[in-house]
Formats: sequence, structure tokens, C-alpha cells
Amino acid sequence: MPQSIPGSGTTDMTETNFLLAEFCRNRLALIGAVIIGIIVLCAIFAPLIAPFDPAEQNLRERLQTPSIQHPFGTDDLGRDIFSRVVFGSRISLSIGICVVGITALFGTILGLLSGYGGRAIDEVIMRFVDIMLAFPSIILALIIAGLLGPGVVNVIIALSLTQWPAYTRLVRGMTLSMKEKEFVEAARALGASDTYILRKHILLNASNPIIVLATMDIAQTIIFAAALSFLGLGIQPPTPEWGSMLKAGIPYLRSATYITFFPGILLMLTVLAFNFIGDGIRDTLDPHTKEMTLVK
Amino acid sequence: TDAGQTGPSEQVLTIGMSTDVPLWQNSNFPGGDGRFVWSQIYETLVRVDTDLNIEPGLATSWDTPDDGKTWFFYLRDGVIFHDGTPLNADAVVYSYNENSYVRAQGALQTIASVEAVDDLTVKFVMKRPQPLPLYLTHVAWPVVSPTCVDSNGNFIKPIGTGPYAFESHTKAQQVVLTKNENYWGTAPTLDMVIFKVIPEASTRVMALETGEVDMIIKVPESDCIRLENTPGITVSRKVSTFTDFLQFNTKTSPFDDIRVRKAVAYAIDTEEMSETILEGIGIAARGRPYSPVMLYSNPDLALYSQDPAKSRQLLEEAGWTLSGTDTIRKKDGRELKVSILVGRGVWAARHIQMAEAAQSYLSDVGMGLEVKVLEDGALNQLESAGDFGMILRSGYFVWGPYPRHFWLHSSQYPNSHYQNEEYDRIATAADTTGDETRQKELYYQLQDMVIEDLPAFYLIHEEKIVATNDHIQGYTITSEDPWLNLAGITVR
Amino acid sequence: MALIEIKNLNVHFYSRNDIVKANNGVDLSIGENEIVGLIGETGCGKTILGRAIMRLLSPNVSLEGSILYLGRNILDLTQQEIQAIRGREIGMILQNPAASLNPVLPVGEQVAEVFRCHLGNSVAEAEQKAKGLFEQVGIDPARMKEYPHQFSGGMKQRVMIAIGLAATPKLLIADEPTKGLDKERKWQIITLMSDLIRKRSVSMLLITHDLEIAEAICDRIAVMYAGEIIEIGRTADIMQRTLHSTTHPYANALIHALPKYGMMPIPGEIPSLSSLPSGCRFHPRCAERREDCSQVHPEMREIQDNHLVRCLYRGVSNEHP
Amino acid sequence: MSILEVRNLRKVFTSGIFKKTTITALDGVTFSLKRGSTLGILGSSGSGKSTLARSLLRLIEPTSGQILMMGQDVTHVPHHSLGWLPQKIQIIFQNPESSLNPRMRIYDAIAEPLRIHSICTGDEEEDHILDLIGRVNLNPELLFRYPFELSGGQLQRVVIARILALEPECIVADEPTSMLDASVQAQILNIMKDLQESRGISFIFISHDRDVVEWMSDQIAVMEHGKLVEWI
Amino acid sequence: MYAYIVKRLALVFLVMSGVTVITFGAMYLAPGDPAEIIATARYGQDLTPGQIEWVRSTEHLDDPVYIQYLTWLNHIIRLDLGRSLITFDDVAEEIAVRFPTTLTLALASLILSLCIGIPVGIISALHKNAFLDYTTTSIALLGVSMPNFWLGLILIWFFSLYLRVLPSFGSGGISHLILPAVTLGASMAAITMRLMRSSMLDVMGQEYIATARAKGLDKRTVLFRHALKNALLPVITFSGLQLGFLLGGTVIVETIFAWPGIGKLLVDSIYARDYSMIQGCVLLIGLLFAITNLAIDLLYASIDPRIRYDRHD
Ligand SMILES: Nc1ncnc2c1ncn2[C@@H]1O[C@H](COP(=O)(O)OP(=O)(O)OP(=O)(O)O)[C@@H](O)[C@H]1O
Ligand SMILES: Nc1ncnc2c1ncn2[C@@H]1O[C@H](COP(=O)(O)OP(=O)(O)OP(=O)(O)O)[C@@H](O)[C@H]1O
Ligand SMILES: [Mg+2]
Ligand SMILES: [Mg+2]
Repeated sequence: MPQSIPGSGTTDMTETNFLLAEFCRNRLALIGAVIIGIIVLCAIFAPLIAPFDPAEQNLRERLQTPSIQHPFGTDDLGRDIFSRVVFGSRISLSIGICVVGITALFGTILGLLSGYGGRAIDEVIMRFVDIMLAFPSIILALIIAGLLGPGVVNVIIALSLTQWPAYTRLVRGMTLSMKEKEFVEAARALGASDTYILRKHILLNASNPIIVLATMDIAQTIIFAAALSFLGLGIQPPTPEWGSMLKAGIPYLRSATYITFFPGILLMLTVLAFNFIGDGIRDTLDPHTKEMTLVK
Repeated sequence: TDAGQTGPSEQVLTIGMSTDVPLWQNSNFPGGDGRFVWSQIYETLVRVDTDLNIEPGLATSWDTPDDGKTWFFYLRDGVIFHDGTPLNADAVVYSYNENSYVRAQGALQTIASVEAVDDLTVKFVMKRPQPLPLYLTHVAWPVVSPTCVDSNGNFIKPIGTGPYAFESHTKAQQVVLTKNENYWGTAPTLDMVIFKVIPEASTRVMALETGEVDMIIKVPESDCIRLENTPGITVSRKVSTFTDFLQFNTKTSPFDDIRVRKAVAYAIDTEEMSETILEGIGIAARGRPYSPVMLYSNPDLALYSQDPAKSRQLLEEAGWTLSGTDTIRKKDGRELKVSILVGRGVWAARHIQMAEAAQSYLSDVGMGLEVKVLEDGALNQLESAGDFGMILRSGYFVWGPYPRHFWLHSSQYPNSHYQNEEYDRIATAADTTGDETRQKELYYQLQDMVIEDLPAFYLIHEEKIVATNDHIQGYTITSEDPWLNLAGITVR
Repeated sequence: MALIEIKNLNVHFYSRNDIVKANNGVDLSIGENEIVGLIGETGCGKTILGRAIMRLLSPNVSLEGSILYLGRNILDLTQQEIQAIRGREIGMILQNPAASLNPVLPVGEQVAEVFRCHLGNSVAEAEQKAKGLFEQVGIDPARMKEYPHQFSGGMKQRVMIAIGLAATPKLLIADEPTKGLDKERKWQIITLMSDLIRKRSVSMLLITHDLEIAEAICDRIAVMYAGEIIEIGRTADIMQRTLHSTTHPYANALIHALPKYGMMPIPGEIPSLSSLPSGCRFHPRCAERREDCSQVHPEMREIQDNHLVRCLYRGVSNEHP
Repeated sequence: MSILEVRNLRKVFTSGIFKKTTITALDGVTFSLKRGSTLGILGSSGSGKSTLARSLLRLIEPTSGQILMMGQDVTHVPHHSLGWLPQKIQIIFQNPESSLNPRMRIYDAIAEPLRIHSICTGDEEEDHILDLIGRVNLNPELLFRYPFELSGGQLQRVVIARILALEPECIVADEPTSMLDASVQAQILNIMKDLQESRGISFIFISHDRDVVEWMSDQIAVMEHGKLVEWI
Repeated sequence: MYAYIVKRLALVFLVMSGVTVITFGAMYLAPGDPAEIIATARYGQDLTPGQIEWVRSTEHLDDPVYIQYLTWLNHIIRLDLGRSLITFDDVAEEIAVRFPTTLTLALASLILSLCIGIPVGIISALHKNAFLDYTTTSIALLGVSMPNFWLGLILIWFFSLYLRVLPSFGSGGISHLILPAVTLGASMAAITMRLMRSSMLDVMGQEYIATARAKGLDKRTVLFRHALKNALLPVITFSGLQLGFLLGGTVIVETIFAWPGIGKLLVDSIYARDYSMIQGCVLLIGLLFAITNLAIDLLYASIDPRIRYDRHD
């Protein structure tokens, strides 16, 4: 177990390295990172890993149970489920990460503005958030799919446009309580600008709940995307994507369970992994958490 | 009968259907599965039997003195509506009045007037000759009682002459019908029929298996074989009038070129499609537009068989060539990529599979296909704008045995993307003659033309599937889709 | 017989990187009706000692030694047994009244609860008793329905005192009951507490930074440094002798840091409890350190009746000049 | 010459949007502070000491009156053109734990003013910080810890160190030691005194502990209900 | 406080007009010719151009959007939600029939998620980083990652078909409610559980919990009287948001369980461009959402005495 707390000059460990080391010490987080790492690698090297073209059909070999040749079996059109799951990681991960990235960023900025910018701005943003929350998001998805045509990018846009208010609410609450803190006042006394304070003080302290929300959200987003395709607005066939694979497997839920089983498992693993990572990041960034492993 | 209470000896049939009955007035179209319910309450002047043969309905006979320009229907005597109102010519005149949606619809806009000649004789005057009895078999165009509405014209409740009378309707949940003791025909065998609304197909199937419903309509193909092998469940299947087809946009490249359309027809193996993804349910159409159960369907039509080599050759001839390691053909630097639109709706599940299969067949011959599953509005928009290559559709005909297209026809359907004067002329001629031999001849010509000019490529003649459990005996399935045949059913 | 007798108590916290040795070999006893003051610099382990007696420490702790309460070792008690002792036999006033009152419960309720829990009083009885207690600590009982945020710091502190004294425990551990208060209020509270304590014959462990207060009410004073008690004795002895540099150099320096005595800071840094200096814990900062101070860890030595000091030289040199 | 002059400063807090209530926290405060000297302000809780301290740095906008910083009126200058003010006047708060961001390491907390005002380049930063903590006698070992890992006295020295980075001419200390124990208090106050001697910094020293104020100040004012009522 | 409620209710109107304006604008932007879609829904596929034009003119679809909106608003002010453009049913009546079922389901799943999420969250917090914590956390995450269209069917399969203990579809008694409520509640319960866990951990570390223990209170009292109330605050906020979502976002579960609720009505209306029905649903959902939020805020204030809405700064 590494011992030294870095002192100035005595160690060449940079801040990032230090945090990284901290993070790696959290075993679950490490497992999560490894799982995500593997999935990301699968996504990047999908063409090398997948034994078949994910869109290649073989109607004569449809609905085959898992075998050596088709480790996850084949689907209703005789496509190799393993290859589809591997390629599907690209789409699913991009949707999850992009949407959460965009909404977390956007929602956070608006939340900061709302919480820090004074009553007028706050009222305007919060009422807008209320409107967005009360507005059925399917209408928005419908318009976007209609105006831009269906497809991955548009699913991302549609979901992003509807998901941000949660972050805004959260961050606003944090900002409101944070800006009353004395250390913020101290920073103002030092001459820090508002943007500096928002960035360095408020955001840093609000990051825990944002991270927790975001990691939970990645899974929700992938599922929402599938739900959109349930309503005819989502990702277009034959694009392999976990959510739509689950959806397409529904008619075969009882006769060929493996069609939904494997994308389902992958989805679950991803969710688990992101949550582990989220917990890990939170613990790493939070100076108070020191893993209580008994040394004795 | 007291509807709320069912004694042990009472015959109650519970049916699971996919949509609610949107409304009961004849001012609007009863969309979705509502027509299955309508067909128990309301009846038509002319009927079809389970094999689509014409037979008398509320009219015992009909004739046309002038080759289809004027039609006289002679009503059955002694028939009364559920509320005791007698069925007479006035009721028929009321049912087909100018404000009924029947008169506004494309197919029957040709009716000029409807008059009562005497108590039991109705006269339909047409704007042009038309085989009206065939049209009037449509369950959505029935005879309704004038007492359905009050004196202010406000709708009260559905009143027809059918074997079952309307009892109650709980929106989005169920419709309850009770036996019509005064039914003019063979006495109905059930005391009560309950239609339950279960939108999700998988749930419907499981509700049948648990016995919560005794009969389900619209069984998904993927469950069909399994259900057939499930003890205690009987699956009834019959080829219906519905056919799935690929409608081409013949006005723009590449499908403005007949060779490219044909290349599609040669590339696709509709037999394999029906054998595999549809689990052997339905008949491979191989281009044949009219389902074999239809009147005038030509059994000897020269059909397409899959021939990828020929398909490739046709594409080459049309100038779409492959070079190097390309997988998609090109012409003048443009790739051979087209979109196929699929609607979101009851057919979506099978259509998406079929579209994906088509995608694979076509990519084998070097054509790229982009599947777009769309909500109706979006599909509608692309269709009106002509911004598509193909549309995968189902249906297409006037219900009943009578094969009148209304979507290819350029002069009738506003969004048709097929313009062929000859086709329109023959179609109109076939629709205006009352002479059956002449009609047959003209419809045979039309079928040849569809095969030849390929405005659309017909894939699968669908089968209607109804599953029942052991409680039910004596069910006979019909060919016609919106009609549910409950005659002679008994519940154990 | 001593009410509580702490023997060789070691309280160590295990954290990911290091072990925080918050209390090391602490020996302390408190007799009946006695007020013992515990003083020492920030972070030297005073609160930890108090909380160790109550067994109120975070789970990453290891406790060694014994805390005998009327002959029973608190550290061996079961959860139920310690629960029965907390509040009823030993009361505690936690350090930070602002954070130590539940923000969502009315203050009166938080006091009355103790009666219900330990004396089995009915709701009405408990309220009645709480009312009496509020009057005793000088808060209008009409304000019992209010919530902590409606109370000023001094009032909250008084509520904490009321909670600590509610079940008339035999021992009260008061952790800096006057921190952050202005002078008047401070004395108000201290007088109040010592009155109540004397009236009810309660013993007290008073943890404080404020030497004046300690001097005013304590019978004995213990001085703590880096997790160890380095000097303990009667108040007068400690105050007088240390003022005249006759006992532990740290205690001496602490007194000289008061404005009254010249505001002389102790040079150097408080040692980290996870890497304690060898030998005498104070030697790096000690003006009088000698060579072996850094090697030999001094034991407590009685330099006078009931006056013990942990220094190799002080006291010794006194007696043998 | 006086470094800071305050004329007739008033601050009225209004609160509530339906029922307006007003509290006059400062009620015509006037004083001037000579360069290099210390003004002690005594007063009981709620008398307006902290309000005065915050107003001087424009952390609170005074309702009326004037604040002259080295002869220049800073009362109504907009905030964005007040960039130089932090380099002239600084504040030490009562509770060192809450005046440092709990998620920021000590190093970054001290580097903050350097970075905000671009006082030095990135390479020089470390040396600069070592120099600063040297002035307040802080062990460099502590630089990479988080605030909760430090004692109160250490934290207050960190606060002072980061303020010194700006080389202020005047420091307002708002009860800087009331949360600390006697020896640490002595340490902090001695550091402040040393700074005054070595750098000629002026102080406004706020406390309710008469002994401490007397020890620190050249001149003492007593505040009551927002007014300076008595000069000692 | 009353002044605050009045002010909030005034804002509800603001929000509602916002929601309806956006809905109107959005539906205007939605693809396709509304007249044609409405006509198809009314008269079937065999349309004539005349019918489309008839719909367009009788339903005033050719008016500029803002005129359409103002007309609608004009009716609303007179408490007239209008009639469906497709079935001509009275919108208010239709919603009145559908809404109670939706509310039942929404409340049931919310209660279910709270009943599962809160205790499990507490257990998990009390056993932080122990086996029990990891297991409950993993099960919770399982709940989040199971799409409800999948979970719903699996539940029907297992409980209705295999065990034959619960009905597979429809609404009615409690037995009908269980499966859809579980389906909807599962992922919510998971999030509630995670939230409860972290907030419980925060609270358990607070000094006032130490005080409670120092008083000698038994574990249960410390937990339920002292910790729970504080730890519940974030969960309450979240539940308020969730209830809003449940009122409008349950279409998938409603479809699977043939549950006659407002979610499916809304989606079907959207597809059919049944403007008056859409507006009616949106209005109701929005109103409920706003009122729920107000109720949550008031509940919040009643739990946490520090929160006062009638004072600012
Ligand atoms: N749970 C814990 N884990 C690790 N270290 C801890 C824990 N609790 C306290 N400590 C450490 O133990 C030491 C003693 O703390 P304690 O609170 O007893 O000091 P104190 O003497 O009461 O100081 P103060 O006068 O500031 O209250 C401190 O250095 C503190 O950081
Ligand atoms: N933001 C504010 N809004 C309303 N009133 C305020 C505000 N800040 C301070 N006050 C009020 O102004 C008065 C003076 O407060 P201030 O904080 O200056 O007192 P103080 O002398 O520093 O007291 P203490 O010794 O307790 O720190 C108090 O009555 C306080 O309630
Ligand atoms: Mg302490
Ligand atoms: Mg103050």
C-alpha cells in the first residue's frame, strides 16, 4: 500500500496522477473502469472482434441457440447476435455518453446561471425548466424525428433537449446553498470574478451529485432511446443498438430468450460499471472519504 | 337478459383485440379493430361468406336495370333493429345519407342519391355505373338504425340488426354485447360477447394462455407456431385479402427506370421470406397483386422468381455498375441508394423485418437500402413530397372480394407516385362495368400490367390468424379481415 | 471510589494511508462530585477522549485499554448496555451546538425525549419535566416548540446543557460548552452549569480551551498534548505552578499564550497524530529540551500529592536542584 | 496620511417581499485608519461589526456614505473596475474552516490569488507559495492536504498566507481567533503583529475579547447598534 | 405562507401558458399535413382531396398558429376544452375517464418505489461497503437497467402465466395494479434507493445523530426519529419530479398492460394530430405537475422548519 502523502518537491506525482492512484485503490471503481474499458475497446475494434457483419442476414440460420459459431445465437433474421452486440456497443455507448455529456454540461451551466445570476434570471430559467418538465417529451422527439429524420444523431438531439432540466434543478439548488458559503465570499474578496467562482468553487463542490446523477443517467438514456424506438421514433433498423435489439427481441421473448438476454446483460453490465466508476470518482474527489480498510 | 350477471349456464365469450372502438357513428370511419365489434352489431345489405362468396344480407336480392347506373335493393322482411325499430327503406336511406362518411369516401363518392321506393325497396342512383353490391359488403358501411340519434341529431348509442346488441362500452377497456333474441338469421349461440382492449400483442397472447380471454385476434407470426403446439389452444388461419407490397416511387430515379424496379423483383425471394421470418404464415406473392382468395385474382399469372443474376444484369443495363471493390452500384458518380419507408402501426413488427430482409437481398445485388421507420405524419410528409424510394405497405383494397386499388391509381389517390394513363383507364373501365366477364378480363389485364410495369412489387399474401382456447368450440375463420365470424360458437 | 477510571486508553483511527493515534496511554479518573478540566491545543485528542467514554466514535477506530465506570468496563459492554448508560448515567454535551441539534425536531422535544427514553415518562410528564429544565437553563418554556434555527448560539448551547443534564447523569462530559460565545454569555453559561452540577451532585469532565473557565470551576485539571495526558493535578496547583514554570513546559507555555500572561505563542507545530515524534512528544517545541528528550518517552511521575507530570526533568530538578 | 477613510457609512438591510422589515446594521460609521496602525473594534454580538468589515471590501454594498481607499472613493465604482481593490485591502474571517473551499488542496487555495491576478508565472508559482507559507511559519508538508486535515491554527495561517500573496496594504480581521485556542490565538496574533512591523500593513481588528483587542490595537472603538459609540 | 401559495399558483398559470404555447408551436412544426392526418384518422385511407380540404377549413387548420392558439385559449378561459377532432368526443369527459386510472397507477408505483427504495436504501447505508450494501446496490442497478417494456412482459409471463396468481392485463382491483406498478416502480425504486443511501450516509455522519446516540436513545429511535426525517428531504424532491413524469410518461406500461390511462391517450392523440385532445392532456398533466411541485415544496417546508417561503434573502 503506497504510503507517502506528496509534499512539495519531495514527490513528482502530479495532481492527476495522484487522483488516478486514489481512484485505482477503489476496487469496485477499478472493476467498473475495466468493464467500460473492455466495452469501449469492443466498440473501437468492433470490426476486428465481431466474426460477422452485424447486418449480414442468413435467413436459413435464423433463431439459432448459442453455439460455437454463434456464441450468442442468431436473431430472427439470422444475424449473429454476438457481432450485433459488439457493434451495438458503439451506438449505445455513444448515445449514453453523448446525451449525458450534453445534458449534464448544458443543464449544469443553466443551473449555475440560475442559482448565481440573481432572482430575475433564476425565475426565468426555473419557469422554463418547469415548462420543459411538464411538456411531454415525446412531442419533442416526434418533431425532431420529423424535421431531421430518424437516426442516431437525432435521437441524441431529442434526448438531450428533454433531459437537461434535471441537472439544472440539481445544480441550481447546490449553487444557491454554495454561494452563501464563506469560502465563496473569501474568493470574492480575493478579487475572483464570477466565472472563476462558479468554475472553481461552486462547480467543484456540486460535482458529487452531478456525477451520481450522470452515471445513473447513462443507462436510463440508453433505455429511453429504446423506448423511443418502441414508439417508432428511434434508431433505425438494422442499426445494431442494445435498446432496439431488446425491443426487436420482444416477440421472441419466450421462444428465443437469448435474443434479448445478451444485449440485456451488456446493458446491465454497463450500468453497473458506470455506477461503480461514479462512486469511485465521487470518493476520489471527496477528500473526506478515506476507505476504511482495517490495516490490522 | 341482465348483462351484469352471468349465470353458470350462460355462454360468455371474451375476445382480446388490439384497439378500442373509436366511435359508433357512421359519420366517421371505425378505425383499428373497432370493425370487428361493428360487424357483430351492424349488418350490411350484401354479405360475404367465410370464403368471400357474395350472399344476401339485409337485402335479399338486388338488381340493376341499366348496367350499374341504378341499383335496387329489396330488403328482408320482418327484420327489426335491437330497439324494435323495423328495418325499412328509410333506415337504409338514413344510413347512406349525404352526411355519412360512406358517401364522402373516395370509393362511394359516385353515389348520386339514395331513395326509398317503397317500404322495402331502396334505389341507389350512381353518377356512373359501378358494381355497388360488392362495395356494400364492407362491414364499415353498414345499415344503422335512424334511432341511433335523437331528434337533435346527437348520437345516443349504436343500434343495428346484428346478432349481438350493444350493452356497454368502457373506453379503452372493453365493449360488452348481448344476444339479440330477435335476430332474423340463425339464432346467435352466445349470451354475451366481451371485447377486451389489449394493445400489446405479447400480452394478448399471454391473456389467451391464462384463460383471461377465450379468443384473440391479430396473433403475431412469431407466436403462431408455438401456440399451434400448445395444448388447449387452437390457431385458425386463413389467407386474407391483405397483401404486403413494395410501392415504388416511379417518378424519380432510380425507380423511374422499369429495369431497376424489375431488378428489385428479381432480387427478393418472397418464398424464403414467408417461410422464414413469417414462420411459413402467408403465401409468397412473387409479384401477384391480388390475393388468391379474391374475386378475379388470376391464378395463372406469370410471377417473379428470385434470380439475382438477372437482377444484376438488369441493373447493369440500366447503367448502375459496380467497379473495383465497391459493394454499391454507381451511375454517373451517384450511388444506388434508396430509402424504404415503413409506417409505425399494427404492421410495423412484420414490416420492419421484411424491410430488413429486403435490405439484405438488395445489398446482394449492389443496391443500398435505408430503412426508415416513421410515425404516420412523417411518412405522410415524405410521401407527399415524393422524397422516398419505396414504401412498404399492406392492404390496399376495398374490403371484400373486390380488387379495386385505390393507391396506385393516379387520378384517384392524391399521393400516388405512379402515372399511367392506360392503367387508370382500364381500372376505371373495370370499375364501371357491371358485366362480370368483362370485369374479369379487365382485371386480368390490370394484373398483367402490374407484373409487367411493376408500379409495386407484391411480397406476401397475408393470413388472418385467430387463436382460441379450449373453451371455444365451433369457430370458423373468415377470409375477410375486419369481419369476425361468431356464428355457431359455443363456450364450454 | 472513582466514578470513572480510564486506564491506559489507546484510541487509534485506521484510515487508508495512516493510523491516527488520537489517544495514547491515557490514564484518568474522575471521582464523585468532582469537576475535572481537560485542556490542550486544538486537535490533541480531547474530544476523542470524551467520545471514547461514550463509545461514540466512527467505525474505523480501535480502542484498547479500559474505561471502568463503577467497576464495569465500558469498552466491553454490549450495544444495549451502553445505550442504557448513555444519557442516563453519563451525559455528554457535544462540541458544536449548531450542528448537534436536530434541525427538524422542536428543541423541547429533543429534551423531553431523554425523559421518555430513560425514565419511562409519558409524553405529558416528559414535557412537564423538560419545561422545568428549560426554566432552569434560562430559556422561556414557551419557546420549546421552536426549532434550533430559531435559537441563537447561546440558546442552543443551553439546550445542549439541558439535554446533557436531563436524566441527571452521574457524569457529564461537556465538550467546550463556551466556544465562540462572547464573554458575558460565556460566564452566564458556566455559572449556570456549575450551579446545576453542584445542585444535582453530578461529576463533570469539562473539555475547554478557556483556562480562565477551567480555573474558575474545576477541581482538577488535566493537560493533554498529542494524545497524551502530560500533566494532571489540582487546579490551583496546576495554575500556580505552571505559571511559574515549575511543571511541564507545555502546560507552562500554554498559559503564557493567554493575552493576560503575555500572548507568547508556543513555537513550532502541533505534531501530526499519525507521525508522532519519538521520545517526549513535546521535545521538538520544547525550549528546555535536552539530549535524551528525543529518545526516552517519559512516564507520568507524581511530583507532589496528586500532581503528576510527564517530563523527564521537570519536577525532578525541582526536588533535586 | 490615512490609508482608509470611512465617512458616515450606513447599511440598511431590507428583507421579505411581502412584509418588508429593515435592520439598520451600520448607522453612520466614520473613522480613518492611519497607515501602519491598528484600529480595534469591540462590540457585542449583532452590533454590526461583520457588516462593517464586509462593506469595506464591497462584499456588501453600503446604503450610503463613502469609503476612501488611499484617498480614492471606491464606494460607487462598479465591480469590474475594482480589480485593484483586493490588492489594497483584504479580509480574514472568523472561521478559518469555512473560509477555505473544502474540496481544494491547500496549495491551490494559496495559489488562488496568484492565479486570479496573474501575479507570477506558472514556474514561479511554487517558489512564491513556499515563500508565502514561510512568512506564516507553515510547514510545506501541509501543502498537499485538504483543509479538513489541518488544525484551526494552521488553517488560519493558510488564510493569511493567501492574503499576503496580494501584498495588501490593509487587512480587516473579523474575529480571526475566536474559534481558536489560546496558544494558536497567540501564534496568529503574533504573526499579524510581525507583519505589521515588517511590512507596514494596517489592520482593522474586530473582536469581542477586550484583552485581545487591547493587546493588538493602537486605537479602539466600541460599536453598538451600528454606531461607533466610544473611542479609547 | 398564503401569500407564497398565491404567488406560486399565479406562476402555475404562467407555466401552463408556456407549456401550451410550446405544445402548440411544436405540433405546428411536427411533420406532415395535419389536415391529411386528421382526415385519414376520421375517414380512413380512401381519402379524397375534398375531404382533406374540408377538415382543413372546418377545423381552422389554415389559420395562422397564433390565431389557432388564441381561439383555443378563448375556449379554455370559458373552461371549454373542446371536442376531439377525430372522434368528436368531449375532451374533458374523455380525460375525466382516463385520468383516475393514470393517477392510481402513478401513485401506486410511486408508493411502491418509496416502500422499496427507502428501507433498502437505509439498510444499504447502514451496512456501507459490506456484502448487504453491494447486493442491494447491484439489485437496484439491475432495476435501473431493465427497460420497462421488457420487465413488464417478463412479469406477466411469470406471475400471470406461470404462477397464475395475477391478471395479465386491464385495470380493476388491486390485483390488476400490482404488475404495472411494479414495472413502473422498479427503476424508480432503484434510484430512490441510491438516493436514500447517500443521503442517509450524509445524515448518519452528522453531529446531531451523535447527540441522539449520546442521549442513550435506542437504534430504532435514532434511525426513525432523528435520521430518517432529515434523510428523506432529497428523496421527496425526487419523488415530486418522478410523479410528474409518471403522469405523462407511462405510455409503454399502459400499452403493455392494457391500462386505460392518459399516457396512451396522449400519444395516440399526438399521432392522430388530435390537437384539442393533446392540449387537454398537456394542460392536465402540466397542471398536476405544477400542483404536485407546489405540494412537494410545502411538504418540504413542513418537514424542514428551516425552509421558509415567505421570506427571502
Ligand atoms: N474518525 C476519525 N478518523 C481519523 N482521525 C480522526 C477521526 N476523528 C478525529 N480524528 C483526529 O483525531 C485528532 C484529535 O481530534 P479531537 O477532536 O479529539 O481534537 P480536540 O482536542 O477535541 O481539538 P479541538 O480543540 O479542535 O476540538 C485530530 O487530529 C483529528 O483529526
Ligand atoms: N444579509 C443580511 N440581511 C439582513 N440582516 C443582516 C444581514 N447581515 C447582517 N444582518 C443583520 O445586521 C446586524 C449586524 O450583523 P453583523 O453580522 O454585522 O454583527 P456582528 O457585530 O458581526 O455580530 P457577531 O459578533 O455575532 O459576529 C444583525 O442584526 C444582523 O442580523
Ligand atoms: Mg474537540
Ligand atoms: Mg460578526
